[in-house]
Amino acid sequence: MGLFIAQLLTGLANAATLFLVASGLSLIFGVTRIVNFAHGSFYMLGAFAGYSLMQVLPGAIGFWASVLLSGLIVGVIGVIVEILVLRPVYKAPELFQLVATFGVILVIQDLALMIWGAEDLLGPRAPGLKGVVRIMGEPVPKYDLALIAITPFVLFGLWYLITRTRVGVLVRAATQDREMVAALGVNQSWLFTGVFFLGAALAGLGGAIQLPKGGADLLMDFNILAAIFVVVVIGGMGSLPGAYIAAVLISVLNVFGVSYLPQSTLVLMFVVMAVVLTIRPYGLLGREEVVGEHGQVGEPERPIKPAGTKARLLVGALLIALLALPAVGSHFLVILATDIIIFCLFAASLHFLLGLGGLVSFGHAAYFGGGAYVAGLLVTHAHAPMELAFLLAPVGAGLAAVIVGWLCLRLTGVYFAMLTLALAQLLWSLVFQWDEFTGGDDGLVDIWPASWLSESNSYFYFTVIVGVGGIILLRHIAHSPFGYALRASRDSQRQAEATGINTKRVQWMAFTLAGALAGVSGALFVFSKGSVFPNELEIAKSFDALIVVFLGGVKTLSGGVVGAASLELVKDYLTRFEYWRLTLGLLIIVVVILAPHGIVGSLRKLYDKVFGSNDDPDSTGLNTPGTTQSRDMPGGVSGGGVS
Amino acid sequence: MRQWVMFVLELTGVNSFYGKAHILRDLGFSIQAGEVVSLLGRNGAGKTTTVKSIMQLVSPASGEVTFDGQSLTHLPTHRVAKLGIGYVPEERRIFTDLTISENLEVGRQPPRDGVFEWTQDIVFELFPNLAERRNNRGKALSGGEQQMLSIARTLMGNPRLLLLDEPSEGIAPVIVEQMAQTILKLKSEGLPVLLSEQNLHFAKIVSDRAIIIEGGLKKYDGAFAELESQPEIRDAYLSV
Amino acid sequence: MNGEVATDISNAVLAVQGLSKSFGGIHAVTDVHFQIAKGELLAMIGPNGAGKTTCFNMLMGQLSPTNGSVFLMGENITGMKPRKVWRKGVGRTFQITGTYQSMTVIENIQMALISHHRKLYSIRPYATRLYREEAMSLLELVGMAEQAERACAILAYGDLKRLELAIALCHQPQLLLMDEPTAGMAPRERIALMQLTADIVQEKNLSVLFTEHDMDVVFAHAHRVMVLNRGQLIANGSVEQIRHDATVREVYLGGGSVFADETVGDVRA
Amino acid sequence: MKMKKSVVAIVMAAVVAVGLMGTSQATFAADPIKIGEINHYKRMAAFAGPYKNGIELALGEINDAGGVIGQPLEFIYRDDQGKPGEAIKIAEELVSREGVAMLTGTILSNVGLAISSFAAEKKVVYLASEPLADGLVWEKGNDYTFRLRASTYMQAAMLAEAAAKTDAVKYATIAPNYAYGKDAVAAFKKALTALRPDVEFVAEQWPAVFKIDAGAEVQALERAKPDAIYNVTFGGDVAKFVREGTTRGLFDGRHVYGLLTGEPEYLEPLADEAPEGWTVTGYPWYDFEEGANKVFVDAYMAKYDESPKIGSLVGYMTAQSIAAAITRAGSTDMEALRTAFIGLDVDTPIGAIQFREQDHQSTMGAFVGTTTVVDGKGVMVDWSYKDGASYLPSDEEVAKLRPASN
Repeated sequence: MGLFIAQLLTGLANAATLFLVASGLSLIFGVTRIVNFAHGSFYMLGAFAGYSLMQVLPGAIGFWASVLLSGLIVGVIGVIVEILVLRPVYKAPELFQLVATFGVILVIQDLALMIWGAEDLLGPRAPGLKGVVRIMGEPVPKYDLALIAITPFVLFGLWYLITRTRVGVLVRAATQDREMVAALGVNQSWLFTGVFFLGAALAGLGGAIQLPKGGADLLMDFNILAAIFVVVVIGGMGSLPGAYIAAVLISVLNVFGVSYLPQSTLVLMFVVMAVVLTIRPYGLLGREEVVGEHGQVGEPERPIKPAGTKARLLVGALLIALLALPAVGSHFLVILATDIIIFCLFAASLHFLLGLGGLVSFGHAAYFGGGAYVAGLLVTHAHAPMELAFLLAPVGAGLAAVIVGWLCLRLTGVYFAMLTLALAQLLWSLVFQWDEFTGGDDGLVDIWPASWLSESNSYFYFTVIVGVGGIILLRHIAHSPFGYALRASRDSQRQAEATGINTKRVQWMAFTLAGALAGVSGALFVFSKGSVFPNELEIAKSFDALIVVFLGGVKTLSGGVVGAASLELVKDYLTRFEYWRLTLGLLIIVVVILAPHGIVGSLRKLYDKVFGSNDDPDSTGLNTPGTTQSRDMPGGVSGGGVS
Repeated sequence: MRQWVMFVLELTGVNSFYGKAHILRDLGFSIQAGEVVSLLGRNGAGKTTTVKSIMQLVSPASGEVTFDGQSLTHLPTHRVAKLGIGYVPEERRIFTDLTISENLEVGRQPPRDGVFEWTQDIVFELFPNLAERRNNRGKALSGGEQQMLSIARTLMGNPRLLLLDEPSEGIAPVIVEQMAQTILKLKSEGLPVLLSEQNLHFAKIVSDRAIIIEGGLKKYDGAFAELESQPEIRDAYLSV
Repeated sequence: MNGEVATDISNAVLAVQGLSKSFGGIHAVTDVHFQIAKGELLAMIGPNGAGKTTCFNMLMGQLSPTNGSVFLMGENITGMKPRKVWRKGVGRTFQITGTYQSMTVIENIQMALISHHRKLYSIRPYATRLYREEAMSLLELVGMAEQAERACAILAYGDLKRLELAIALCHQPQLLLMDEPTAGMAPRERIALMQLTADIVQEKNLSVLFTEHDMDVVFAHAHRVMVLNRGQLIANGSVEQIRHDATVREVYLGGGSVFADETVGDVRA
Repeated sequence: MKMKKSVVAIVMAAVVAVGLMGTSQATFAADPIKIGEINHYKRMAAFAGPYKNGIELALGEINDAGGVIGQPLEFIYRDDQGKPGEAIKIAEELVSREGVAMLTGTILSNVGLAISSFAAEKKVVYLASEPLADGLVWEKGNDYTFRLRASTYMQAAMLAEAAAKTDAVKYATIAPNYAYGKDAVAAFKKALTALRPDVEFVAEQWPAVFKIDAGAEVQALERAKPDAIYNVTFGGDVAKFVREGTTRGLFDGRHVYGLLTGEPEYLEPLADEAPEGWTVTGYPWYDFEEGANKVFVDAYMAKYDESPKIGSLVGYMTAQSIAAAITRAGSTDMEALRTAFIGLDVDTPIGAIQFREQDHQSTMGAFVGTTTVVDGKGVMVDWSYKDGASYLPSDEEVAKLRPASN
């Protein structure tokens, strides 16, 4: 019994940090609709700032002052990020901002390395709270009790702010319809900035307050990211009490998991999430989201046309250039081109889902890595020949996509995105920890191609045929009745259903197809590298694909491919430099600001500007109600809200 | 009792675009104190764009909008609202997750010199059926009630001028009649109103003057009564 | 309840019996009965929140009724999914247009035709070459042939409404459900759209059920009018009967000052 | 608004440009022998930095002495972001574009395994400097891969030897839940039960790497009431574990064995909270009073004005080993180089080591000692150097573990 209570208390204490950071994320998402990938970075900065302050400020007062100051400092950093990076892109298509926040992650990683160095910093202990209290004979650290006591006050304070004050009313109103709030005389941009300050400050506070239980290191940002996404989704997006309950639930279950299922670490959290979302798709306290066309808000995509003669010639010329590469280019250029084509196919498969289907998957790496692992496992355990493994890889990845798609497509918008992320993480943690079968972190090695492909040049040709073939296949499908049905389901699910289209089935099939093709790219990958490791299933890999699709241009068919090729080339160049993450991060932010329609989209706009376009300039279509989706969802996409 | 100091809204040579589409072409008119003016025209004629151009929700490419002598052009929308221009959008756009009281709170602005100061109680007097549901969420309201709430919310900002964009759209005739009474009441107390409308019957009841636009160009600006004597204009642009 | 004779359901294009829907404890629609005959233009009017949209959604399958049944040509379609109802021969237009913004005008029609011809899962390019002639003739029907290749996103509002009408006609429906077809339109456009609808109804011998707030439109075009208030059918009769019904005037029409005070017969001529 | 946007963009572009300029590469002497060094310079900067310093120290000495076979030796350092796939790509580039003589590097075992597989496929010599996975030279060993550092098995066996001398019977283990942790626990169990068949393992805790829930882990270990604890956690995890364990009294009256815990990389961040009385493997650079070890430490501190880590020593020995192999081969011919590594003897700060013929594992050993806190810093005392050769399985066993080399 004593142990039970002690474990419960440990769980509650662990929930404190998780809640602080997650509530900030939830708040920012609720109001600005921005999925702030950089939230983990704010948390990390809070820890580093707190550490430095605690070196200077002595005693108990100094300690707590440092915690508060860290929150303040990180809040101010959040404000700077909001003003410099996000404000210029608020008008960009929905979710484009998340690319900018990814740039922020890279910048902060390198800045933190420059300022605080590479070594892990062990957090100072809280003065006056170093010891333990015996509760029913079990030792409970005093600091744990302090954390348990503080959190409800923070929760209450936030709840009061949001539900009982004028600022809170304005924030909630802005969550729903920013423009209307402005039209009623409220300076909503400062309201946003304020919310960003508060959200970032909470993350910073979370970072500082965990110092006595941990420390500050450069891996903190990504380490907490999945956990806080899970908390926010389980609690219900935008719900603060929900975030608290979810943080407690996850933390307490985790503590018991550690004792009774010691190998369950990592997996448990995602299993809890899957269970909760199966029963309550919008989280414990979340409300059903108004169906919004994510990724497609703003200017609608232009009608697509079969490629013209010029475009065909251009693609043909590119293909010939590719095929001639081994003859004229260096060996390394061939290797680089192989990598780029593989990544392009991966990005194109996500683009198919995201651009044409409006289905934003945050966990697309699951199928890339999935395909690679299916092939790798077949070779390793069944000694399958390369050809068979290669054929079965997309089948395996497609099967995974069938299951994940079925679970996720019951949700829409950001809930859909978050659930794809969580399920991808579940797959990752399985692969990572089930090492008897998957090799765990040591991965699967010696997965080399069959002898007829073992030469880099022949493998390159193989990659060109399969990779470019896959991309062309996706393009053809985009022009097929099925591709049209997919776009119709995205443009107006209501109309599509009312004209006999089973939109869920269409989306499910698209999800499966995209998964299978990602699996093909994964298979190409594994045989080109000869090995596969769990990091090919990681969040960062999924983010890579997301970023290139957005950077390339969601609303253009070639966006994914162009984005992927550009980023791979830039990365190949930049990674030779010491602070390449800083540079790449800034580069991403610059592109996001200057080309809010993605590279292809913005180039096309520029082209139109210079050479004119076919659109009827006298059209008055946009002047009227109902022509845009805005009446469906005033002020962009609504959902959850802050409560 | 309620009193409004005299303000004048003036548009001169306004050109507005939506993307590449040229919506308003050299549009100019003014609204005097105490006047209710109807802005009439076909769908797509530019009525909503006119209202949005005043609010700076659409930024005019050229021309000027002034209010009480101050230029509104390129001001942020919230500053326009702060100057005392109350905007009721055509989609009503109430905050459905907030209660009626909270909706009104969002609209509340500090008192303004020489302008009647609205409070929730006074607003509820004007719209009694909102009063009884003040703690209900906006999503529970019917379309007519939402329209009322949208107007009430704007009044909470103590406006010096009211912009109503198609308030009768999609509302039962009996409610439209009630709304006409409300507008007439506000008018009798001196609040100037610019009303963008498709419903001629309704516009005729509440307004003195009509401005007709077509393809973003002003085609008529004069008393409603005189419109009757100019059937060619009425039939060409309004056609009832 | 009204003058309608409760005939055999199989004779009516649409027969609705005892339709009810409650959300939580709130009765949105209570015990509604009506029928639509072939070639009939039936208007459903009533204050906001009277249950018109709920009714519509139950007919089309977006909502399943708490009680009651819906028969289409004698077949019970209660609770069928929208896409099944559509395949049975019901077309629908929306109050807020639901066109495919990323496609051209003609592709919007082709999409519906692809669905009608059950080619949805074909992955052979190019969709845009399928059923072009059929689509073109529909566009001609609604007078939009010249705009066939324009992007749907830049259409004027009235044209969008016409496009939606053409989409709804793709599968040669028996019945058309139109939810506030003229909402947001100027008076002249309203008349034109309803005139177009009336002509098509006559030519194809269709039946139409529509909701509408513009009494000018209702009184000019409806063959018969139903009035819904607080979820209940309070009147069902000819235009003249409805116009002078005291209850309807009280709950809905009011003093009649905001619509034309007599039926404008000549508009339809 | 438009203007503001572009101003922000221009400022950022300028910063980008400056960032690129500031990092442009220096020029090198003509005709050096190039070695491709792949590591996780960003992801594991705290480990990779001292390691690189160690290499540079050795290179300075080698080149000052005239290089190898008459040519200067040069390392090309590349960051793989900790991703095996990226490491393979870089390996390809180093071999094909830079024309490196051989490959070396990596800390993480998985990246090491990936490069090792690549090395066998493309017939390039790879010296795995730091990765510890046993599989690297055994189950997944190949002709082209050699490993310098004492493997997980060797170090675990050293601790097991110490543990076997106590009367503790009930053991609990805590290790990160991935391949390295599992290897380390399995090796310890195997070695210890071989010496003491009577011990039993009463609890196994598997925290996720770098995501330890220390309070819960301590409670779970306490629940099992073990006589002794074997710890494999490292980095930030071990710091959190030590702090929670000390606070909650987990270590009171128990033997604790910590794999790598005595390495400066892990001990230094703990400062005065370093655990006391743990038996650990590590690197007591502060205690050397004479000999090659002392010379190395002094040279290192003179050059970098900071104390060496175990990584510094490994880096130094890596460069030494490669120089020795090239000298022995007399050329940079790949096959000659590979043959030169087999049975290669290298003289290093910690004594002579040999790259064994049977499994390509070097006989580099480890320092085993007891932790304590001196002047607010964690240090090892009562340490001794254990020669790696004594902690490897018998040749027959190795032959069984290592599949027939291709």
